[in-house]
Amino acid sequence: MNLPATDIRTAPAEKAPKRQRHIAEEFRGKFYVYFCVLLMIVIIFSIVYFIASRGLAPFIANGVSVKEMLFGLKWNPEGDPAAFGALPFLFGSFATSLLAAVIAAPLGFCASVFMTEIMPKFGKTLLQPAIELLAGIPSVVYGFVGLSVIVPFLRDTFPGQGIGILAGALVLSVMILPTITTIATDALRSLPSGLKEGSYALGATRWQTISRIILPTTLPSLLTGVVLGIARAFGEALAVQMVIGNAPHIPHSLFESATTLTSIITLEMGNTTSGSLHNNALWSLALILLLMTFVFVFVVRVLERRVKR
Amino acid sequence: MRAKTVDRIATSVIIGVAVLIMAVLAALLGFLLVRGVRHIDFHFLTSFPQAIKTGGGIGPQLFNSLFLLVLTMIITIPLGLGAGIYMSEYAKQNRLTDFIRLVVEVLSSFPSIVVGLFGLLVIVNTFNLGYSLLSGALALTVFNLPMMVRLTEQSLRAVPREQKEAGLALGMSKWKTITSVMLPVALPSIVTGSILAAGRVFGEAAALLFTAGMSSPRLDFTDWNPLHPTSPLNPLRPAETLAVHIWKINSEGLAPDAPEIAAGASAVLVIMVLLFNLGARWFGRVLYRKLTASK
Amino acid sequence: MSKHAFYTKDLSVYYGEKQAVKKISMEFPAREVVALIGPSGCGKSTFLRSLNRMNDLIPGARIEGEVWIEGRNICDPGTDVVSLRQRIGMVWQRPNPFHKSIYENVAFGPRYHGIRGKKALDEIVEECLRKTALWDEVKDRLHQSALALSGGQQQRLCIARSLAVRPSILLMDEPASALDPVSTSKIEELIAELKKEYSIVIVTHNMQQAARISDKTAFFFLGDLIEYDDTQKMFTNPSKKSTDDYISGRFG
Amino acid sequence: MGKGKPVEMKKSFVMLLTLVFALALAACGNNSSNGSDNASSASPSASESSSASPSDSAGGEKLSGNVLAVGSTALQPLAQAVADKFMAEDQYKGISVQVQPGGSGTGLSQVSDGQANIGNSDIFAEEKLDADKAKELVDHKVAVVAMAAVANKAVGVDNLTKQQLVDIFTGKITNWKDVGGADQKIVIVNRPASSGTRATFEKYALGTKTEDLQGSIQEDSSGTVKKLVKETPGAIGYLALSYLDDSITALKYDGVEPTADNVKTNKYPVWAYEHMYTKGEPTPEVKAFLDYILSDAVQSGVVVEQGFVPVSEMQVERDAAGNVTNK
Repeated sequence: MNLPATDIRTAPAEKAPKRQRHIAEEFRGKFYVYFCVLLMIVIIFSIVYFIASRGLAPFIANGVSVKEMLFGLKWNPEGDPAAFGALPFLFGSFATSLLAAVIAAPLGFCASVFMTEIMPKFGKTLLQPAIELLAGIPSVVYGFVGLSVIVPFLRDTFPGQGIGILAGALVLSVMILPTITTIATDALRSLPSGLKEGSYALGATRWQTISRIILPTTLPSLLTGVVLGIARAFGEALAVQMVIGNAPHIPHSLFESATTLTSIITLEMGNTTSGSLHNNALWSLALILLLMTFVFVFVVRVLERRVKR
Repeated sequence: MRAKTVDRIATSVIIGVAVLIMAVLAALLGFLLVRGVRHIDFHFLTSFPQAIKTGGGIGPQLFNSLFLLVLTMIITIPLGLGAGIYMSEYAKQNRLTDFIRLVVEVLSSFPSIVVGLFGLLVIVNTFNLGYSLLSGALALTVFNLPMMVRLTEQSLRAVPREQKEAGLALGMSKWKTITSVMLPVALPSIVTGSILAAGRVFGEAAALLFTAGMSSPRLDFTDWNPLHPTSPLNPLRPAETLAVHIWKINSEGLAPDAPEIAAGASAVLVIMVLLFNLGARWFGRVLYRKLTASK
Repeated sequence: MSKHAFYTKDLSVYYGEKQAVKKISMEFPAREVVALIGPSGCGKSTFLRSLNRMNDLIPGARIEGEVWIEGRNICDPGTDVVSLRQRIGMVWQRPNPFHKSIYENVAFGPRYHGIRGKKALDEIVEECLRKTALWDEVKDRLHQSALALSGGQQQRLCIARSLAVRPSILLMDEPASALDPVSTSKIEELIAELKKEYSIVIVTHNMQQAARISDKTAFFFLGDLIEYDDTQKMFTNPSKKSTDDYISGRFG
Repeated sequence: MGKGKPVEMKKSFVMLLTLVFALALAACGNNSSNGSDNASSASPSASESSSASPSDSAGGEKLSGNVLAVGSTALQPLAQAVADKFMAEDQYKGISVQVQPGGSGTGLSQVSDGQANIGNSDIFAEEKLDADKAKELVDHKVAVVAMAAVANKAVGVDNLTKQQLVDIFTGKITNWKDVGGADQKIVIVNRPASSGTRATFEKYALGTKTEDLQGSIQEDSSGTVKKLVKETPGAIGYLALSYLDDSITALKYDGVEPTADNVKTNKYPVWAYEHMYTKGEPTPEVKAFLDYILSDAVQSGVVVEQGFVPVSEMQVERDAAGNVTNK
């Protein structure tokens, strides 16, 4: 019988160059993907390097103490004597982002429970796209709406000028709602259905099932979403700057002007000359932001490890 | 009995929250669109902005936003695909891979302002690209890249293993199998995801303030030579995008109709994002159908 | 042609610490069908997949021993696995056509291996589709998506696809288990036809199928090759008790 | 396979190393070429400007090249408007002027580092830059901007003395009734401490530096300040004259109205120059632009339209230290 293996590609001589070809092809492909990955690593290292090179200058060259930067209450880099207390900004950043998470987290959980347990069809076709749309709205638009709607509303409803931590937190809570909801929904969807059915089979109500079975098992994932939300809120700049007031002090109430790390950077970066101490102090704040990113990523990792277990 | 009452209350609270979220979104969209849409007409979308007179448009800004998006995607997609392919197909289970995964994660959670400052320091000043579209696109690449990498990785991982094995079993190199067999399968979800990511690029402002700049040269829309400084296609010219323009006229607008322009521009931006969202879903579906089902 | 298409020598496969296939030596006669049977997890699929080193893809998998095909030991680190795989076709449990047109599914492989020219490709496509009895069913819609075909048609297309790169060996991993009875019988007819040209190794859970289509049968249990003999003997008079127990349905 | 793995790993490692090396090389190459770029032309986007005719512009030849002006957000609209007009003029067709906002500080550092041809600034370079860097820069005063204290319409006050302003901005007076207005808490809408506008206001209106008070608002942009003053009961802030309109009350300063005429005579002292700095003497195309902006047509045209006061009409002159001399 005529073996088909030899009727078209006959000569073994032909095989040699072909083999070269697929090896070369593979090598080119590998080279390319390694290049892409390496580029990412180069990017991240250069970001850390360049920001640190500016941000560390005040501590190294100008003798500003780290302690003052982290715990000082007074920010007056061009004053005499200059003061570099960034605690009010740290406070503002933490306060707004945590408060935003406190507002958004329960809403996000409820929305995801609604989408997975109560009305999955309606949730999937309407609520989920709606929430994803919230994520797509640009932050300047949020700032614009915050300044035009939330600030006047707060001003009329509560004592104070309307701007402040609460205004910032409200704007941010809408912005981070999608992050929290999406991750929570994914976690709830990926639950083995046997778990739920077992609970229902024992005669538990839906709420009992949700509160005793579903929420505890998905808690680490839910927290991951919250932490990612906080991270996003922490780094948001323009929307917050428009509604928070930007006074470099720790406010006495939620309705008093305050500042975040990001808003002080956007506010002052353009007004300072590069290389000046004031400018470098702002880079130090950027460095703090950068380090906080690492902290958030670390926390998320710890939480994810718990999910896997 | 009591458990049932609690259940009923909890259920209504949850439904209430869902309704609340829908209401917030509706109010938000309503507010933006009602205030903005009546300012949108052909003239508004195509004419140049006016510094102190009424009747300015957002033509160049709209063009800049779209062009910047295209530039960013041109840079991001090949790099993101490459790194995503590495993560899903070439990465071995070792510390290096863990480290790269960490890099992607950190890179994706950098605040946009930090990336903008980095862009100012390195791309604008050190590499001397100036405030330009290219600088802006490079800065946006920094955000978009990790998104693209994850997207590619997840989409490729979702490709059934048999597809890959089928390619390999035909005696193809791994690279060929990935690019010709697996990528087409993963394409619909990659496309959908990257259009959604593109919507986010469209609205980014903080990073662009420091990299793409806050003004445009007087563009000459009859000159399409990318080397001319006033040509719309010149990637080395400064460019104010729509999102940056909203920020600028909100803060510094001198024109008497600045609030209307801001409202109109916000509405345009939101409509664009909406289009991106719907477009992504639609396109992904069409692509999927085209690649799988019969015609 | 030698008597044996290929053979293994002391072939072991490990997943991490676990030894899934234990030092198996087997000879596969040319142009005959060998069925691998055994309970789930007995290592028969793993064994099959190591014959074209498809297990390389699974993280943590490791091969020891030798597999000799066409005078080469494919477990040798210097082996060009990619070229090797072209000589060995493979068919999976679930039909897995490429997300391309019917024509492209078949033409993709030969084109990659250097066959240009529409005419040559057209010929190969027709030839392969005819061999798998698919030609008459699809000749009018060659350029439509392969995913629109029925499951059984898809599986036959997958066989056609692997034939197109001119292998001498076909590995089949439960090729009919996901199909309806009619499609299954078509695949079985096809196998009977194909063994005139190819050496076929098939993993199956279906005893009757093994009895119907194979010339020789190997019984695997817990990673060991318990018995390997002519199918007729295996099913009528096995020499090992556990083989008898399994075939007669007493366990597994 | 067991033996195959280390080989593969080694290969990929070598590949990584090669890549690192290649990238490092590329980076070095880039740096050196950038350096030469800097030397040959002042502006990054002006790579073509080095080909501009060097000094024979007097011969009537057409100038060409790029001019990049970066800096003050307050000056940006004016500079942009003038640039648009400038480029529309026939004899300057070949010159492309780009104006970027970014803040006075950015403008000064970019012109000082040679990234921009012109640094726009609200304040004297001496106030921001190191003395030796400032010395290299040449000042071109292109306009005068005056600032007025503004208040929410409902406060019932339209005049404040210097002392009252100081007391308000240092937090000694916290209610409008103490300066003769309604019983309404004062809300300060200030500029950030680094702002040029604030520096001017403090220097010439208050005569003293102030610190940010608890509860005060800091906004960098005039639009936001105006919006907040307009909407917040009891708010006080300050704006350039161009932003004034009926929605807010412009406060008289010691009884003097903030008008262009009062600024020209220095009767109303809260004003400052808008500067365009160049590093050393300007190149011909930059000079053409600066001359254009100082021409009568522009000074009495766009400059006035945008609410600035023409430099030429100032009857006094003021130096960086604030000493005023009559012209």
